[in-house]
Amino acid sequence: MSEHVDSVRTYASVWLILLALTAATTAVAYVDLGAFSVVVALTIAVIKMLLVALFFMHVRHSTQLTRLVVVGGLLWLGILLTFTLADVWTRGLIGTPGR
Amino acid sequence: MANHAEAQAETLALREQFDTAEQQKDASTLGMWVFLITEIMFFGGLFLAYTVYRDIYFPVFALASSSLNAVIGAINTAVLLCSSFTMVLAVRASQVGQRNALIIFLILTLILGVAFLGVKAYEWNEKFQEHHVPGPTFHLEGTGQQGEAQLFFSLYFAMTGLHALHMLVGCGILTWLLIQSWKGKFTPEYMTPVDIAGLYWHFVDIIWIFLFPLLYLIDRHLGR
Amino acid sequence: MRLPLFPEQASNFAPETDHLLYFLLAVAVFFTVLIFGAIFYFAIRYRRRSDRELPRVLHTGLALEIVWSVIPFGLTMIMFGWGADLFFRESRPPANALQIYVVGKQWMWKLQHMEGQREINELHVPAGRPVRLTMTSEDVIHSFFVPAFRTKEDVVPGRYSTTWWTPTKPGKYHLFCAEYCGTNHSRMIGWIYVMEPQEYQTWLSGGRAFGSLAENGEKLFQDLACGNCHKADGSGRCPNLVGLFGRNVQLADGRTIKADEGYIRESILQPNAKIVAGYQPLMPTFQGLVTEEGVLQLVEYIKSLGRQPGTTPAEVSPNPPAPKNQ
Amino acid sequence: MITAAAQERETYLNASYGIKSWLLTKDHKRIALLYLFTVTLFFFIGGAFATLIRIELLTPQGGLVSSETYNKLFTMHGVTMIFFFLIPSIPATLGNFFLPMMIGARDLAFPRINLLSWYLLVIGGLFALFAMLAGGVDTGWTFYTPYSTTYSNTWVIATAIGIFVAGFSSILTGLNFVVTVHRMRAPGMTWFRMPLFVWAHYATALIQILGTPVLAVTLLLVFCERVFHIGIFDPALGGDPVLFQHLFWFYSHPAVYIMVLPAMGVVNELVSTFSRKPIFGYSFVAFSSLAIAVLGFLVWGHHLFVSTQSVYAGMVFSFLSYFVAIPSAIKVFNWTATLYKGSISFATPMLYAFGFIGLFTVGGLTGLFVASLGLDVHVTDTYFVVAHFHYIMVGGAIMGYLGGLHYWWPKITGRMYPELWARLSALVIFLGFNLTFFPQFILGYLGMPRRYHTYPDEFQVLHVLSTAGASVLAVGYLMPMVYFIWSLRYGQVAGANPWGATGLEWQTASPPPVHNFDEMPVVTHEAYDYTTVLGEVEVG
Repeated sequence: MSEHVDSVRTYASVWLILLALTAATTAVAYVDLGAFSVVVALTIAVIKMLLVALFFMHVRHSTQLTRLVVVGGLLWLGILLTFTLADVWTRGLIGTPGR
Repeated sequence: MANHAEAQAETLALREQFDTAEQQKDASTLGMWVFLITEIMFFGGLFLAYTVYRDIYFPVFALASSSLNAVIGAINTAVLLCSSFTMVLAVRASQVGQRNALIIFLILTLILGVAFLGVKAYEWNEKFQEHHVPGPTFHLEGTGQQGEAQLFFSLYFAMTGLHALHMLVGCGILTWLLIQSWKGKFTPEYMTPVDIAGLYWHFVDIIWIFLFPLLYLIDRHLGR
Repeated sequence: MRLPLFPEQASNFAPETDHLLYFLLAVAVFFTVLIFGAIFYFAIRYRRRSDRELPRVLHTGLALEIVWSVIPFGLTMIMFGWGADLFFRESRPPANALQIYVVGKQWMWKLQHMEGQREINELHVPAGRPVRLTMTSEDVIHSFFVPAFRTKEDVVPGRYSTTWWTPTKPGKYHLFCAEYCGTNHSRMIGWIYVMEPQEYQTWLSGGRAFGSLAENGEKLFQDLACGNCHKADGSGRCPNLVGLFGRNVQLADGRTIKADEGYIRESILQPNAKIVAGYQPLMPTFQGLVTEEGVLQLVEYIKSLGRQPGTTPAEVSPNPPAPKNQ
Repeated sequence: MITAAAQERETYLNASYGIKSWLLTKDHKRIALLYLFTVTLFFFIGGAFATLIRIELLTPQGGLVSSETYNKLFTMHGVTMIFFFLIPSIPATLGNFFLPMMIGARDLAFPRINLLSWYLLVIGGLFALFAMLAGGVDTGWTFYTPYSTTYSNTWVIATAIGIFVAGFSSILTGLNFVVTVHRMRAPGMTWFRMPLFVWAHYATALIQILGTPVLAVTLLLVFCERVFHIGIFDPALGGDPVLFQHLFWFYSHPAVYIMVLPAMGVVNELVSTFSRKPIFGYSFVAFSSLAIAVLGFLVWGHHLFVSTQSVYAGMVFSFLSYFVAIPSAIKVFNWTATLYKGSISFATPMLYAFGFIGLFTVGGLTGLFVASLGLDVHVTDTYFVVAHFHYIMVGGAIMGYLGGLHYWWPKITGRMYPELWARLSALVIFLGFNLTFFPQFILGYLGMPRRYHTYPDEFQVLHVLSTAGASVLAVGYLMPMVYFIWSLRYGQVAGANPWGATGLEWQTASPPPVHNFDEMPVVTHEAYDYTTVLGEVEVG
C-alpha cells in the first residue's frame, strides 16, 4: 500500500531549500524593487507551495484525480480574485463617479 | 508478532460500506483533498479582502506591515517548515513501519507546532501593548489614516487568528495520532490517518507560506 | 380600481427600456409557447396505451443539439448587446446636464439644487433637459429608483454614485428607495415633479433659497478656515484649488489621478489618502465635522472655482486616466 | 407502518427500534429520513412567514403588523427557506437516500460524517430558531453591509452563526457525495452509465464544496465586524460595502444552482421513467449539469449592476450570464425531445415533472431579462426579481422535490400514496403557484420595490391576486403532507418496482434492506435501458 517511499535525503533537501527560500524572501524584501517586490515575494511563495505540495504532500506520486482537485481549488480561488478585482480595478474608468 | 497481527486484524477491519482496503484508503485520501479545497476557498475570502484593500490603501498597508517584526515572522516560518519536515518523516516512518520513529517525529512535530503558536501569542500580546489591535484604542504612528491602518490589522488578526485556529486543531489531531501510534494501531498496511493528517498539516503550512510575505514584508526597503 | 400593466414612459430611457422588454418578451413568449405546446402535444399524442408497450429508442442527433444550442445563444447575444449599449449610455451623463445633489439617509431623500433650493422627498426638474444626480448616503445603502424613468442606482455610503435621465413628460412620478435600508424602507419614498421649463424657472425663483450651492460651499469653506492653507494665489502650504476640478493631479506616490467629485470628497474626509506631489500631509480630517450635504456644498464650491471664464467646463475634460473611485 | 409482507424480511426501517437507533444511525437511508423530517419542519416554518407576508400585503397601508415585524418576516422567510429548506432539501433527503443506491453502493463513503452533517444542520437550525424566537432578525437574507453590521438592532449574530454551522453541513454533504461517486460505484457502473440524477448531484456537490466556504468566511467577517467593529465593510473606516456583495454573491448565486440542479436531476428520472425512454441526448444533459456548476461561478456580479460596480465588470458579468442559459436550454429541449414518441404516463410524479419544465422555462427565460444590463436597471430589486427567483426556486426546485418524493415514496416507505389526491394536489399547486407569482412580474415592471411593507394604492389589485394564489398554494402544499402520513398506514403495499423504472434502486425490495442490496449489483447496461425491466413488450 505504501507505494512510494521517498528517501529521507529527498525530504531533507526539500526542507533545506524551503528554509533557504524563506531567508531569501525576507532578505529581498529589504531591497527596493518597486512594484516587482510583490511579484518576487509571491513567486517565492508559489515555489515553496509547489515544493511542499509535490514532495511533502506526495502530489508528484498522486493520481490524476488528486492533481485535478488541487488545480481546481486554485483555479476557483483565481476566479474569486480575478472577477472581483475586475470590478475594483475598473471602477470610475468610464469617467463617471460610482460607475 | 502475535500482537502485531492482532492490531492489524483490528485496524484492517473494513468499514462495512467499502469492499477493499484500497478503496477505503483512496476514499479517505480523496476526502481530505476535497476538504482542503474548501479550506482554500475559506481562506480565499480573506485573501480577496486583503488584496482589494492592499491595492486601494497601499501606502498605509506598507506602513502598517513595517510595524510587524519581520525577523520573528521569518523565524516562525522556519519553525513551521521544520514541523512539516518532521511530519513528512513521521508519515515515512509509518510507511515503512518504524513505530518508534513515528512516535518521535510526531512528538517533534507537535513541539514545533506549539512553539509556533507560542511565538504567535507573543506577537499578539505585543500588538495589544502597542495599541495595534483594532478597536477604540487603536493607534498607528505615522499616518492620519487610522481607519485604513486598522483595516490592515483587522485582516492581520483575522488571517493569523484563523491560521492559528487551524494549527490548534492540527495539534489536537497530532495528539490523537500519538496516542494511536503508541497503541501500535498503525502499520504499513494501515496508515491512512497519519497520511491524511500529514496532508492537513502541510496545507496549514502552505497558508502560512503566503501569509508571511503578504503581511510582514510589504515595502520593507523603506526601512521604517 | 386601476389595473395598469405598464408604468408611464416619462424619460428618454423609458421607451428604450420598453423596446428591449418587448424584444425579450417576444422571445420568451415564443419559447414558452413552443415548450408548453410540445409537452401538451407529445403527452397526449404519445400517451401510454398499454402497460407493456416499449417505445423505440431514438439516438441523439448531434446536429439537433447544436441547433438548439446555437440559436438561443445567438438570441441571447442580441439581448446582451442591446442591454449593454443602453446601460453604457445610462452610465455617461452628458456635459450639459443639470446637476442635482442627493443625500440618502434613514429614511428620507435630501436633494439640493445648484441654485441652493433644498427639497426633502421631492424633486422638481424641468422637462426636456438632462438631469444628472450625484448621490451619497449618510448611513446604509439606499437606491434611487424612478420607475417612470426606468432608472435606478444604489446610493452607497462612503462614495459618490451617479445617475442621469432626461424627463420627457411633465407630471408627478414615484420616487422609491429600492435597496432595503431598515425599518421604514417602504416609507423612504417621494415624488419627482417634472415641469415645463418656464414653470420650473418660476418654481426656482419662488423658492426659499439661501444662496446657491456654491455660495453655501464658499461660506462653509470660510467657516472651516480652509482658505488659511488653500490660498487662491497658490502661496499657501496646501495645493491651490482654483481650476482643480477635472484636472489630472500628480500624487506623491507617483500616481496620477483625475480630480473628480469622489477625489475631492475623499480629500476632505481622508486627507492623507492621496497626497499631492510636493506637499506635506498636514491637513486634518474633517470626518464628523462636515455633513455629507456640507461636503457636497464644498465640492460644488471647488468645482465652481474651476469655472472661471475662458476655461473649459470641468465635466467635458477628456482622456480620463484610471482614477479609483474610493 | 410495517406491512404483513414486509414483516417477513428485514428492512432498514425494522432492523432496529428505538430513538437511539435513529439518532445514532449511520445508515444513509435513515439519515435521509431524519433530514426529511427536519427540512419539512423548516418548510412549514418558512411557509408560515410567507403566509403572514402575503396577508399583510393585502392592504397598501400595512395594518396587520408593524414595519419592524414585516421586515423580520421576510428576512426569516428567506433565511429559513433558503438555508434550512431549499439547500438541504433534495440533496440531503432524496440524494442521501438514492445516490448510493443508484450507483450500487452499500452506503456513502463517510457515513459518520453524513450523520454529523445532519447534526450540524439541526444545530444551525436551532441557532436560527433561537434568533427568531428571541426577537427575530431584519436584515434581509442577503445581510447587506453596513446595515447588517452597524445599523440593525436585531439578532444578526445568532442567525449568522446558524447559517455558518448549516453551511458546514452542506459542505460535508457535498464532500461525501463527490467521494462516493468517485470511489463507491458498483462494478460496471461507469460514469456514463450513471443515472442523470447522480450527475446532477455530483455537479451540485462541487458547488457546495467550492462556494459554501466563501459564504462561511463572509459571515465570519460580518460577525467580527458586528462584535469587534473592525471595519472590514465599514465605509467610515475605509471599508468597502460592495466587497461584501461580491463575497456574498460568489456563494449565493451558485447557491441557486445548489437548489435547482438536484431538482433537474429528479426530473431526468421522472421524464425517463414515465415516458419509458432513455433521456434524449444523455451526455449533453450530463455535461450541461457540470457546465451549469462551472459557469454558475462566473456570473455573480449580475446581482451588482446598480451597486456602483464598474460598468466594465457589469458588462463581463452580463455577457457570461448568458452562457448559463445554454446548458439550461439544452436540458429543457432534451426533456421535451424525450417525450417524442414515448409511452407517456400521467402518474403524479410526471405531472410534477411537466410542472417543473414549464415553470422552470418561465423562470429561466425571465432570467434573460434580469441578465440584460439595460433592463435589469429597471427591474432589479423589484417584484420582477422576486417573481423570477420564485419561479426557479418554488416552481423549479420545490416541484422537483415533490415530484421526487412521490416517485420514490413507495421505495422509501413500501406504500403507495393515493393517486387521485396526489394528482389533484399537483394541479392545485401548479395553479396556485402561477396565480401567486405571475402577477408579481407585472408588479415588478410597474416599479413595486421588493421588501416594501407599505405600497402605493395602484399596486393593490395585483397584490390581492397574489395573496389569493398564495392561499391556493398553501392548500396545495398541505395536501401531500396529509395523504403521505395517511399512506404510511393505509396506503397500498408497493412492489419493488411499481413504475417499471430502470435505476438500481428499483432492483431491490421496497423498503430496501439495511445494506441496500441482498446481492451486490453488477451493471451491464446503459442507464435507462427499459428492455431490462419489461419482459415481454410490444415495441412501438
